[in-house]
Amino acid sequence: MNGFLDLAAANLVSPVILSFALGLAAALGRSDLSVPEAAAKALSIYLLFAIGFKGGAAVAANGLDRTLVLALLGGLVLSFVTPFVAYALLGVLTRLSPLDRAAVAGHYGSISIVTFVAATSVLEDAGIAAEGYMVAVAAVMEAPAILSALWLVARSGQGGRMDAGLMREILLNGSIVLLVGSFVIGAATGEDGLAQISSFIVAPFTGVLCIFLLDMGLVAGRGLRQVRGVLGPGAVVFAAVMPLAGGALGLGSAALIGLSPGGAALMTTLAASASYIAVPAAMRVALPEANPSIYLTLCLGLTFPFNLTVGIPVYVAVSQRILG
Amino acid sequence: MNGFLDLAAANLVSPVILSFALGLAAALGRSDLSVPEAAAKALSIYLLFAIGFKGGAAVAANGLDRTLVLALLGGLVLSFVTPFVAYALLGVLTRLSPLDRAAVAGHYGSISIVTFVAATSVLEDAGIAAEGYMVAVAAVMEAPAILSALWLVARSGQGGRMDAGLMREILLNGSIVLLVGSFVIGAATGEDGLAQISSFIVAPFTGVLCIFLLDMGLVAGRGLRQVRGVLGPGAVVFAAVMPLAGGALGLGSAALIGLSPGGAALMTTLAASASYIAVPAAMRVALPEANPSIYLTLCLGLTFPFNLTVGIPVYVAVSQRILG
Amino acid sequence: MNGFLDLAAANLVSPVILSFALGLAAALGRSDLSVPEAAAKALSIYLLFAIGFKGGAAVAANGLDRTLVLALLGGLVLSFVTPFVAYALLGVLTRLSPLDRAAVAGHYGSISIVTFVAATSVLEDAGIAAEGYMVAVAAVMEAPAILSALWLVARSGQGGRMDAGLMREILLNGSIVLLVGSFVIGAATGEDGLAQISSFIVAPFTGVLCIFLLDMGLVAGRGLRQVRGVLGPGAVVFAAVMPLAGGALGLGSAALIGLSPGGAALMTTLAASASYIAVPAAMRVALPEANPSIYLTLCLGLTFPFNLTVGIPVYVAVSQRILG
Amino acid sequence: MKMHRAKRVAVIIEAVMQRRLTDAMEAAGVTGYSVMPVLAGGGRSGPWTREGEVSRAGGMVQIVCIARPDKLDTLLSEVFPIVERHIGVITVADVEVLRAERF
Amino acid sequence: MKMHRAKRVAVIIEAVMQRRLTDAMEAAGVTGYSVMPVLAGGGRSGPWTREGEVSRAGGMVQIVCIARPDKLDTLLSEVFPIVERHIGVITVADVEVLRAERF
Amino acid sequence: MKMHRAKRVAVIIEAVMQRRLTDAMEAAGVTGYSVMPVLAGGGRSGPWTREGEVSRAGGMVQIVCIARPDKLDTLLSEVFPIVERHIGVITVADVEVLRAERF
Ligand SMILES: Nc1ncnc2c1ncn2[C@@H]1O[C@H](COP(=O)(O)O)[C@@H](O)[C@H]1O
Ligand SMILES: Nc1ncnc2c1ncn2[C@@H]1O[C@H](COP(=O)(O)O)[C@@H](O)[C@H]1O
Ligand SMILES: Nc1ncnc2c1ncn2[C@@H]1O[C@H](COP(=O)(O)O)[C@@H](O)[C@H]1O
Ligand code: NA
Ligand code: NA
Ligand code: NA
Repeated sequence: MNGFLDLAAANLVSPVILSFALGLAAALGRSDLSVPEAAAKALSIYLLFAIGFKGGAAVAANGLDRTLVLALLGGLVLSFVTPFVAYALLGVLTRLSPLDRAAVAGHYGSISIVTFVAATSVLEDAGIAAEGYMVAVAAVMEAPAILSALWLVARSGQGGRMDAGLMREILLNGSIVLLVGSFVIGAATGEDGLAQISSFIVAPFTGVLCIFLLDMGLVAGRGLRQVRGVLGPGAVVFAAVMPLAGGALGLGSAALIGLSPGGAALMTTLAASASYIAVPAAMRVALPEANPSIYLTLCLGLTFPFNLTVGIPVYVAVSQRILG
Repeated sequence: MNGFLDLAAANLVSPVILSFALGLAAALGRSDLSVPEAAAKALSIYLLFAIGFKGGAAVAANGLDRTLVLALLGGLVLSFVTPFVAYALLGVLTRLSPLDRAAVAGHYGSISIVTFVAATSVLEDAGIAAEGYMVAVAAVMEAPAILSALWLVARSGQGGRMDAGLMREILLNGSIVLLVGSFVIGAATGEDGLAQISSFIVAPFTGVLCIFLLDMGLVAGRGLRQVRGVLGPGAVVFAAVMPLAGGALGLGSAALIGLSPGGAALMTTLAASASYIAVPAAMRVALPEANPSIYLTLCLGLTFPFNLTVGIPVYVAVSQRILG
Repeated sequence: MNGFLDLAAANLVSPVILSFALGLAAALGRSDLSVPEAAAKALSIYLLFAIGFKGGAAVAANGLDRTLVLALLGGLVLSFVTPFVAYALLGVLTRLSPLDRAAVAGHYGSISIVTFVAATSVLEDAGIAAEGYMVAVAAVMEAPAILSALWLVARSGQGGRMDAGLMREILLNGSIVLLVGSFVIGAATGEDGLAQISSFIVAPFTGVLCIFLLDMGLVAGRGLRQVRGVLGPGAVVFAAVMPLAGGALGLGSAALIGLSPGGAALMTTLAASASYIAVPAAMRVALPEANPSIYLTLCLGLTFPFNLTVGIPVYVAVSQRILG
Repeated sequence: MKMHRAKRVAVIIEAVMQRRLTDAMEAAGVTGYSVMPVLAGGGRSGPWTREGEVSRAGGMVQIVCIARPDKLDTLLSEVFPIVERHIGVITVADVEVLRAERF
Repeated sequence: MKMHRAKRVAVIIEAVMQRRLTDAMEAAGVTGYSVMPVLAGGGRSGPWTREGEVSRAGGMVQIVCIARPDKLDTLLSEVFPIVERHIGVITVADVEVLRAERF
Repeated sequence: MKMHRAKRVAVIIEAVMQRRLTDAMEAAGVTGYSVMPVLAGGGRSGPWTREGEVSRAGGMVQIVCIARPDKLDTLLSEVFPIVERHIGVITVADVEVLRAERF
């Protein structure tokens, strides 16, 4: 318990989390502070490239764990399965239409890479090691949940749009390609490669993350200003309960697979997090009738801050306790 | 005197100043060199975040000086008072309308954060310490001058627009929020926080400043190409005399407050500098009939380069001489 | 030979080249991965500033080699002459119109600064020294080839547009001004200046180059997707033969001038490379009837990747062998 | 396809006035508006460009509103007082729209 | 100068649908189209802005196509099914063009 | 509100020609013009996009000029020679403006 409180406290007063809080506060106070769209996209390219590369270089350094294939498979299954849990939970807690429930469910099956990155920072600061290939697991978990969501919609009688074009868009969306690509580059160039670019992707990483989270705070705060019109209390409860449910599934899988405590914390975080970059874009194409305000506010306005502040320390502490 | 010449020489051949000169020359020569707007905004976010954070971390490290409150108050008063000096001086030196004089006066009461940052660099290179909270003083000085300008306009019989909305816009404008916010984050996370992100906000700082000043040079040079049509000789004289007058007020206040020589140099610089980011935007809303070419050319085209090249070394040397 | 294979292998599995390959693959696979235009421009400003500054600082450190003037003159002549070789070769290998041949020829006489930067990295990794002023030679080589191209067009009876305005645009285009300007700043501030900003322009350089090459790969891949409609097999052969021909001229000049093996490798690379930033813009103004798809696809889609992967190791190895 | 007559009101105005203008449009009861960037321009007060600018002052945006013809007068009388004291250009054009019920 | 009548079709639509819409326009046989950015907007589903956004969801673009009047019907019938299920506004205006042979 | 007839001339042209075109407009005596970005497009010479581009070649901008109807001919005859040899589209539309004295 002490370990958890220390972790939680250290996390809450870290520059990273406070930068997010600053963005949130600025947006809620209606300051005109804003990060240009091009800069926000550039920051996200940096983060994806850096995290992918470091994961690959770690794999090159430590060799391939025999659990790698299991972890990838586990991630795949989690991403497929979690939407069903979310869909059922939404049925209990809210009065959303089946279509909106399915759309939201797809987001929670998929992952938020920034939440993953934040968890990685927390582990590093606490000196807890984790499998480098977890970033590949993250990439694998992005897309399958979308298919589950569309299946849920089809079952409920409404047809979503899904064709070969959309399928390719989903599988080859920029963040998956960049994450996997830089992972492969990191694995191929190994320690030598890392040495060449570590003063770009390692040293300033946490600082860049602060600015990115400042921006996420601004965007999340803007969404939250409209929350009252959009979400009922049940949905708000869902935004905090669902990560715990998803996290529990993630932790269970991690234990079965045999991940290290650090790796398990990351798997838990991935399962607990909800997408707000790749999945919303796919949903606008596939399910245009679903209300985007609902899933964006839930994922980015509520679950993302929840995970960042409360969730990650819990996932790390519990993983340590159970598997440590 | 020697000290001053050394400082001035070191300042003039620093990469930072030469980058500004390069931008100026490129714009005056009508090169198509340009920095994208999104990149310029991203750079300014970086600089504000870095300077705020470092100020806060310094306060956390050194404890709160008992002069902090006095310095904040002093900044407030300076920002309120300086516009009256500027307004009177403009009345003597130029034939500008009362409206344009008031608008210009508001800019000189407020501050230029980049000038402040450049002064900080000069102090650092010269190994002169300064109070970390001076960045909070900078934040406090941004807005009050706008109110003085509006009061001057009202007195001269023309009505500016000022309502609750504009007041909130001014007080919560992006640069104030970011500066104060990152100052608080730096103060809250202290040396630990700084250690986490110093290879982002400390190590590359001077280099980033070079690129930003390159851009400022380009923008200033563009403005200067139109100076002949806009400003008479009296206004040009004002652009060099007013910073000295403002700086004298700043230095006097610093002496009264009891700041260190480094802190006094910064206070002098703040009082001597003129806003060209936050105040122009507020003036366009509040005083749309005032001619923006006048205040932009004065502040960015003339006073900014003056302070950067001649002003800062003078302010540092004189502060050292008088208070050192 | 061994030296070459080692170099080539080290080059091919470097993060820099693999990032380019990732971009290329993503574009060819029609992923939506993209770098915002503003970010791409900001990266190119960074690279030009850094490479120029470092070159200037090197000159300040090592003193002016007596070969400097010869090298600048050599670059000038190469840039003027190479278009004629390219024009003749295109006449043999393709059925392009004289206008298109002249336009393409202008690109190959000029230079690609990113190719130059990549060659610099390879030299650094291999521990081979080179003259710092080669970056000034690069700047000198940008523009003359455009005049040769226009002369070729005029000779073939079609009139290009060339007036004082365009001439100034070409000579003062952003990349020349930034390269020369930062070279001068580096030379003026020397080791002191470099020390102030080296954690911005030296340490993260290779990492930034990776992201820039990712973007170049994306842009090149987009162009390549249209190659079949635009270029015949003769043009494709040209894209690989011309750099070797240009490179041979460059190497010969370097030997005559008496450059070090490293400097000779850079001179060879410059002569072998083809412009795809400055020259296309000038050609659109001067020769609007020439087909831009042809020269962009040749320079960026084919010759650039050729030089990056095969060319540079060859140029370095051959320069070492002949002059080492 | 069945088309309906509508008005396209386009206001080029200083960026700092954007929110005030869209508030006025909403007050006039329009169903929507879109904001487009303006990169550069020239007029009686000389040329300008957004390149390298950090301040919001000195840039302009274009705000486009498609409205039913009968709403035009209300719209203009809400919008005009805001544009009046500021740099800006208002144009109104006839257009046809699908799905008239949306406007 | 000799001018010719043409139609200016402007579609404001979600950015994620851009490629599908321009594909449909090409299928309708237009000679070209241009895509312009939209920074922000407001409508029945509330206000939005691109500021600080990373995701392509939630932004809009404007796609403008100048077409010969006799191509308008084909164009609209190709384009409408795509806009129908999505957030978006289609307007058609009369314009005059030089060089009619280009459209 | 009192409206006046005017012409909206919109030229989509290669970005490298921007200054030459606005110079020509000024030479024709217009009171102002605005430059808007174009992100992407397609035409007889294939599709293009600004994404990731560093070079100014290969992008386009839209230049919009609101002018009094009687200035149209001068304007077009100044502008046409510049557009003629280049990729570009000129459209002219009827609009109404407030504050006619400004044009
Ligand atoms: N006739 C016009 N057509 C298009 N845009 C204009 C026109 N007049 C003014 N503008 C825009 O409004 C800005 C300010 O105009 P002005 O107040 O005349 O300096 C210009 O820089 C242009 O961006
Ligand atoms: N009447 C309108 N005029 C201009 N743009 C509109 C209009 N209605 C909607 N839009 C644009 O379409 C978006 C979505 O509209 P809506 O579906 O009504 O929320 C808005 O945010 C605007 O960007
Ligand atoms: N009919 C059109 N409507 C709108 N934009 C067009 C049209 N034709 C051409 N364009 C624009 O002009 C560019 C060049 O056209 P083109 O010369 O036909 O390849 C295209 O990529 C579009 O951006
Ligand atoms: Na998840
Ligand atoms: Na001041
Ligand atoms: Na060359």
